[in-house]
Amino acid sequence: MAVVTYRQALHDTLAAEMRRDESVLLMGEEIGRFEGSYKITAGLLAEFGPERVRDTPISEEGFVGAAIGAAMLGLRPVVEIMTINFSLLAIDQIVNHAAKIRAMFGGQASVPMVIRTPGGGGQQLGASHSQNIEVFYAHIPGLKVVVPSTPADAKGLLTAAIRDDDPVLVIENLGLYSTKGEVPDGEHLVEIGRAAIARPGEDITIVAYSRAVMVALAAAQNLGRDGVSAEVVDLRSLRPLDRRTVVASARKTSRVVVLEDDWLSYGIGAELAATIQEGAFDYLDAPVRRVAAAEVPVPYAKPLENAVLPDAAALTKVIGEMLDATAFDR
Amino acid sequence: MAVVTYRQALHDTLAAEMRRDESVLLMGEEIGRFEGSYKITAGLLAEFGPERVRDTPISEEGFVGAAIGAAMLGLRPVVEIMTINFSLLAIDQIVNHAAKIRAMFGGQASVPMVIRTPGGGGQQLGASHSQNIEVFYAHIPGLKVVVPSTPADAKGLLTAAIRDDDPVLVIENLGLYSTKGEVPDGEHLVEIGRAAIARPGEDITIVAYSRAVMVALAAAQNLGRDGVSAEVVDLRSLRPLDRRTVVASARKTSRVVVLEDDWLSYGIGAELAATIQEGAFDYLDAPVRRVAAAEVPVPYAKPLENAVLPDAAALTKVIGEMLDATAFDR
Amino acid sequence: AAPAAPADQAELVGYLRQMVLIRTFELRAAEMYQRARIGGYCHLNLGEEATVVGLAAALEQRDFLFATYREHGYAIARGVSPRRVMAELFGKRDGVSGGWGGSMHIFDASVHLLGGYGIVGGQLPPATGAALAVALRTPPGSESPAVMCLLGDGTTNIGSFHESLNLAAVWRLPIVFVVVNNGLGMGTTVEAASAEPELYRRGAAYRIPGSRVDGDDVLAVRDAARSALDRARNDRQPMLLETVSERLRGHSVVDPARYRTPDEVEAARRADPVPALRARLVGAGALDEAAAVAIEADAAATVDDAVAFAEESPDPDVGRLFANVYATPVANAAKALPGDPLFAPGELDDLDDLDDLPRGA
Amino acid sequence: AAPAAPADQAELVGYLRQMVLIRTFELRAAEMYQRARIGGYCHLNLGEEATVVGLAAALEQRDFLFATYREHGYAIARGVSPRRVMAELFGKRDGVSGGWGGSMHIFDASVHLLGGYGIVGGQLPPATGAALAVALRTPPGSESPAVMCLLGDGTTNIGSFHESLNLAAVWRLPIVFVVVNNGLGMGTTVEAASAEPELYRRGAAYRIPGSRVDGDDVLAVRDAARSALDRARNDRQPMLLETVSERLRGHSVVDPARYRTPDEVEAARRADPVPALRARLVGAGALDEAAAVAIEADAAATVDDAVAFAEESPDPDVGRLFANVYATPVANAAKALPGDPLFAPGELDDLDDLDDLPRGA
Ligand SMILES: Cc1ncc(C[n+]2csc(CCOP(=O)(O)OP(=O)(O)O)c2C)c(N)n1
Ligand SMILES: Cc1ncc(C[n+]2csc(CCOP(=O)(O)OP(=O)(O)O)c2C)c(N)n1
Ligand SMILES: [Mg+2]
Ligand SMILES: [Mg+2]
Repeated sequence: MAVVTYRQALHDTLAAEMRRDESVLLMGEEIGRFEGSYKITAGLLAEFGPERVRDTPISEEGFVGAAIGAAMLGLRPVVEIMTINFSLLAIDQIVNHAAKIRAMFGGQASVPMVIRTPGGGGQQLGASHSQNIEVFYAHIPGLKVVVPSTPADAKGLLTAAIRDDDPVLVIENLGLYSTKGEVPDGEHLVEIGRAAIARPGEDITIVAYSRAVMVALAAAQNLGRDGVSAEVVDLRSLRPLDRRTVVASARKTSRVVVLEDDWLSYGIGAELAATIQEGAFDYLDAPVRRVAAAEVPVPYAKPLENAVLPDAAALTKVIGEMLDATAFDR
Repeated sequence: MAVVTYRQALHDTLAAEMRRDESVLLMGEEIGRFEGSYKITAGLLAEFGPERVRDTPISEEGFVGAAIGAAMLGLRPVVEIMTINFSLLAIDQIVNHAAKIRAMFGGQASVPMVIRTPGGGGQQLGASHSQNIEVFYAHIPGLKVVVPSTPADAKGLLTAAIRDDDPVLVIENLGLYSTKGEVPDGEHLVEIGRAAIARPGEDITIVAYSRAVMVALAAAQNLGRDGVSAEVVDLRSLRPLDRRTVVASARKTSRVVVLEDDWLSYGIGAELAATIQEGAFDYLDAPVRRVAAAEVPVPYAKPLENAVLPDAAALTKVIGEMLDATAFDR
Repeated sequence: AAPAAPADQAELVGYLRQMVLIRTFELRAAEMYQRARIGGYCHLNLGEEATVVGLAAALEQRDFLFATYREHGYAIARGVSPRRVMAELFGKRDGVSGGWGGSMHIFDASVHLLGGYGIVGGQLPPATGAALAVALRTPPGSESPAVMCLLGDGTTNIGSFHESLNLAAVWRLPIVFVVVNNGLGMGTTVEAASAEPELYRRGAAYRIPGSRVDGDDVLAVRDAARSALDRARNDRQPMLLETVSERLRGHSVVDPARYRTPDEVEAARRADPVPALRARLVGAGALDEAAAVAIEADAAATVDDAVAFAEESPDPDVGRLFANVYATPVANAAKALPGDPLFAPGELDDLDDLDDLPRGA
Repeated sequence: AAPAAPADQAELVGYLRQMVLIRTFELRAAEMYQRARIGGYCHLNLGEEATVVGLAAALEQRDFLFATYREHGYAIARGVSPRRVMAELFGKRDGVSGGWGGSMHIFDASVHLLGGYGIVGGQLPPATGAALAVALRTPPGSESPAVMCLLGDGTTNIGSFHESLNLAAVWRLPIVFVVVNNGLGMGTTVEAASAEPELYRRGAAYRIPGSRVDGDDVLAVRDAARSALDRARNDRQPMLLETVSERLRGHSVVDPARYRTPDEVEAARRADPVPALRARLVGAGALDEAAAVAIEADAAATVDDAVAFAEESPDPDVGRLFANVYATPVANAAKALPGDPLFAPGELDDLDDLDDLPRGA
C-alpha cells in the first residue's frame, strides 16, 4: 500500500488500464501537451502518444459524442471534461445518447465509455464554475455515476468504470485532488453500486459522498471526543444507489444527517431522505436533516463563498441539534 | 369564465401579453409559418409579424442565449423549446447564464425571459423524446420553474412568468394540451412560488404537478366513492417550492403519496418526501410513498411505455396499501 | 440526365425496384399510422427515394451508416428486411430494434446501420467517433471502411454540425457527411435558416471539400457518394456531400404542410424521382410496361407481407423491461415499476437484527 | 507599420498611455494573485494591449461590449476605474461586480460592458441577442448602436460560435465578432484545434465578411474595428474580425506554459506591442524619454492607488447573500444557510391547529 494523492491515483489508474487494454484511449481538452488542466494526465502523452492521448478542440458536445461513437465500435474512451460545469455543453450527448443507445436500439449496441469530470466549489471560481450538479446525471437511467472520496476509491472505481461496458461518469472533486491516502497495490476494483461504511458508529449516521466524506470523517472524529459515536456512510455510487446500506445504517443509529456539496432543493440528499424515511420509518428518532449549499449562484468573494458552502461547523451544529432533540445522553 | 383547452389558454395569453407590452416577443423553431409544433402559436405570426414572432433556425443554444441577451437589454422574450428534451442543447445557456447573470454580476443586470417547453411521456416518442427532466431546472437557484396543470393555471402562471423580471421556465405537458377547463376572463395572474389545494380531503394527501394532477384528481374522485377523502396538492411551482402548503396538508392527513411523471430516483418526489419527513415528522402515520416512472429509457412500444409510466392504477394501489398499513377504517 | 449505358440500364432497373419498394413501404406506413398501428412521430422518405438508393448503392458492406429519424428507406436499402422495419414501426418484438425504438430509431448492427437518431444533429458526433475508431483500427486505403453520416438541411445550423466537421477534419477521419437537402426543415426553408444556403459550401470553414448533386438522380448520387467515400477511405479526408431533392409530403405523417403554396407542392410532385425513373427506363426500352407493373406488384406484395408479419409479431416482453438498461449488470440497479415500494416486502427483514444493537437515545 | 501622421501621433500617445496602464495593471494583478489577494482563475491581457486599446477606441459609448474571462484591460479601456476592477479581483464590496464575479466576470452596465464570461463561447449567443434588441429598437444608420463580441481563437471551435454567427447573419444583426487570436487556447495551437486556421475565413459559412488584422498595431486594430462596426450599424451586416497577437505568459496566472519552446517564448517577447509602440513614438520624436517614463510612473501610481483602494474596500455583506438571486421577489424563495433546518423553529406552529382536525387513522 502506497500513500499517494487522489490525483496520482487517477493518473496511475489511467496509465495501468491503458497498458492493460489497448482499446482504452483518452480524449479531452488539454490532456496531452498541457498535461491536463488539473494535471491528472501528466506524462501520459509521452508514454502513449497522441493517438491514445487525444487533445481535442474546445468542443465538449463534439468530443463526448465522438467518444460515444468510438465506444459503439468497441473502443473504450475515457473522456475528461475539464469541470462538471462544462458538461452542460455535452449533456445532450450524455443524457439523450450515451444513456439511451443501448435500450433504445433494443440492446444491440453498448457504449463502454467513461467520463471523468471534477465538481466542487470552494475554489473562488465564481457562479458558473463552482457547481455540483451530479444530480443531473444521477437521475438518468442508463448511466452509472460514481463519486470516489479517497485515492483508493479513485483507483478502484475508475478501474471498474473503465472495464464496465456502460457509460460511467466518474465525478471527481477539485477539493480532493491533493488529498492523500493509502492505495492498494496492483489490481484494485471497487464495485459500482455499493456504498461503504467509511467509519462505523452507533449514535448517528452521516451520509456523504465525494469531498463531503472527508468533512464528515473529520467531524465524526471530533464528535468521538465528545462521546458521540458517528457512523459515516460513503455512497461511492450515486447511480445505482445502494439504498440498503443507507437504510441499514439509519435503522442502526436512528438518526441521520446528509452532508452534500450541492444545492439543497432537489439535490442528492433529497433522495437519501426520501429513501430513509421509507426504509427506516419506524426506526428514526428524528427527521433526516440535510446540510447542503445555500441556494444562490456561488459567489466569488471568499467570505460569501464560505457562507454558501456546507462545512464541518454546519454539520456539527446540526448533529448537536439532532442529539439534543432526541435527548441523547452525552 | 370560458371553457377552453390548455393549448388555447396558452395561445390567448401569449397574444394578450404581446398586445399589452410591445417588448414581449416570441422566438423558437417553427412557431411562425408552421404555427408551432403543437400549434400553441397558431395565428400569432399573422397578428404580430415576423419581428415579434420569430422563427429560428434549429439552434437551441443560439436562440435561447440570444433571448438572454435581448432580455438583458430590456426585451421580454418568450422562447419556445419544442420539447423539454431539446432543452439539453440549450441548458448551458439556461443554467450557466440565464440563472447566473443577475447574481454573478452583482445585481446589475436582469434577465426577464420565459422559456416555454412541454415535457411528458406517453406519446410513443421513444427514449430521447419522452423525458420529464424538470428536476434539472428545479435544482438551479436563479431560475423560477412553474408547472401548470390546468388551462386556468396555464394562463395565470404564463402571465406571471412574462411579467416577472427573472428567467422563468414554464414547463407544459404534451398530455395536457388538449385538456379543457374554465379560464377566468381578463387579467388573471397566479402567483409564482405558491402551491394550491386542487381538492381538499382528510385521509390522505396526493402531491402532484402538471399532468399528474389530473390523474390524481381522477383517482381522488374514485376513492371518494369508496369513502376515502383524498386531498390533492398541486405544486404549481417547482422553484420556489411551497413547502409550507405541502407540509400543512401532510400534517392534516398524516399520509402522503407523491405522483410524478419523472423517474423515481432523484426526481421531484424525492424533495417532497424529504421536505415532508422533516416538516411533519411527528404527524405521519406512514412513510411518504412515491409513484413515479420506472427507471429505464422510455420505450416506444405501447405496452412497454404503459408499464413504465405511472398511472391512476398504480396510484390507487399505493393509496390502498397505505390505508391498509395505517389501519384506515373504510 | 444523360442517357445511360446498357450496363447502367440493368443497374437502374435494380435501383428502380428498390425505389419502388421504399415508396410503397412509406405510403403503407402512412396508412398504418392513420390506422393507429404506428404511433409517435413518423417521418417518411417520400421524394427522397433516389437519394436513399443512390447513397446505399455507394456504401460497401464494411461501411457504417448513421441516419436521422427519416430512415426507413435507408434501412431497407441497406438490407434490413421490410418485415423487421414494419414490425419496429408497429412496436413489435420482431422489430429491428425490438420495438424499443420505433420509427425514429431503426438500428441494425448486422448491416452496419448504427441508428436513426431523433435529436437533430445528435448523430453527428457519434458518427465522427465511429470514424475515429475506424481510423485507429484500420489503415487508410481502398479496403478501409468509411462512415457515412446523414443529416438534413436544417441540421446544418446546429452546433454539433460545426463541432463534428471540425473534429473530423482536424483528426482526418474517414467520414462523409451527407446533407439530404429537401428544401425544408419542418416548415422552414433553407434560405430562412441558413445564412449560406449553398450548404455544401459550409465545409469551407473546415477545409472540407463540398459538392452538390441532384438528389433525384440515383446514379449521380451514387457516383458522387462513391467518390466521396473513396477519398474518405484512401486519404482520410472527410467530405461533405449535399443531395438536393423534394419532400413530397409534410414533415411527418401528421403534418398537412399548409405552409406550402400549391405551386411548391406541384413543383415537388413534378420532381418525383420514382415515376421519372420508371418513365425513363420504359422510354429507353430497358423496361416494358408489364415489367414495370411487375416491379410495383412485387413491392406491394413485399409490403403486404411486411404488414402481415408486423401484425402477427408479438408485443415486446414487459418482463424484460430492465434487460437492456445496462450491458454490465450492476448491484442495486433500479428495477421498480410505478407504485412499487422502494423495498419489496421482507427485503429488509434481515436488517432487523441490527435493531437490537444499542441505539443512541 | 507605416509612419503615422502628426494627428495620429497625439492619439498614439494616448493609446500608449492606456496600453501601459493595462500592462501595469495586469502585472500587478499577477503579483497580487501570488500574494493570495486574488483567488480563482485569473487570465491576463499581457501581449494583447494594442488589441484591447484599439478595439476600445473603435467603440462608441452607445455600443455594447461582451467579453471573455480575459477582460480586465477591456474594462479599463472602456472606462471602468482601475480601482473598481482591482477591487473586484480582490472580491471586495466596491468591486465592479460587487465581489460576486471576480476576475472572469467584470460587468459594468454604465459603460455598456455587458460582462466577462467564463464558459467558452457562452457570451456569443447573448451578444447576438443584444444585437437583436438593438436591431428591433433602433433603425440602422450611423447613430445606431452596435454590439462587439470578443472571443478567443480556440472558441471558434465550439457550437455556439456556429449558431451565433448563423443567427446574426440570418437576422442581419448589428454585431461584430472579434476573434482575439493569441495563437493558443490554453496549450493548444490554432492549427491543432481549427481545421481552417485562418479563422477570419470561417465567416464564409454564413456569408459574413471576415478580415484579419495585426493585433499588435493599435491603429490598424482600431480602424479595422471601426469599419466593421460601421457596416454593422449601417447595413446590419454582421462582421468577423480577427486580431493576431501573442500571449506573453501562461493561459492564466498559474500556468507556467512549459509546453512552449524557448523560441516561441522569445518570439512572443519580441512581438510585445507595448515597448514597440513606446520605441516607435520615442523614435519618431512624438514622445521624449522623460515623457515616456512619466506615462509609466502615472500608470504605476494609478495601479498603486487601485490596489490600496481594493485593500481598503470592505468585504461584501454576507447578510445580502440572497439579495440578487431574483429581480422580482417571489414567495417561498430559498433563504437557508447550510445547516439551517427547512423550517425555522416555530415557523410551522400555526399549522398545528390543523392537527386537531379529524385524522384518517
Ligand atoms: C435538437 C432538436 N431540435 C428540434 C427538433 C425537432 N425537429 C425534428 S426534425 C426537425 C427539422 C429538421 O430538418 P432537416 O434537418 O432539414 O431534416 P428533414 O426533417 O427535412 O429531413 C426539427 C426541428 C429535434 N428533433 N431536435
Ligand atoms: C465550455 C468550456 N470548455 C472549456 C473551458 C476551459 N477553458 C477556459 S479558457 C480555455 C481556452 C480558450 O482559448 P481561446 O478561445 O483561444 O481564448 P484565450 O484564453 O486564448 O484568450 C479553455 C479550454 C471553459 N471555460 N469552457
Ligand atoms: Mg430538410
Ligand atoms: Mg487563444
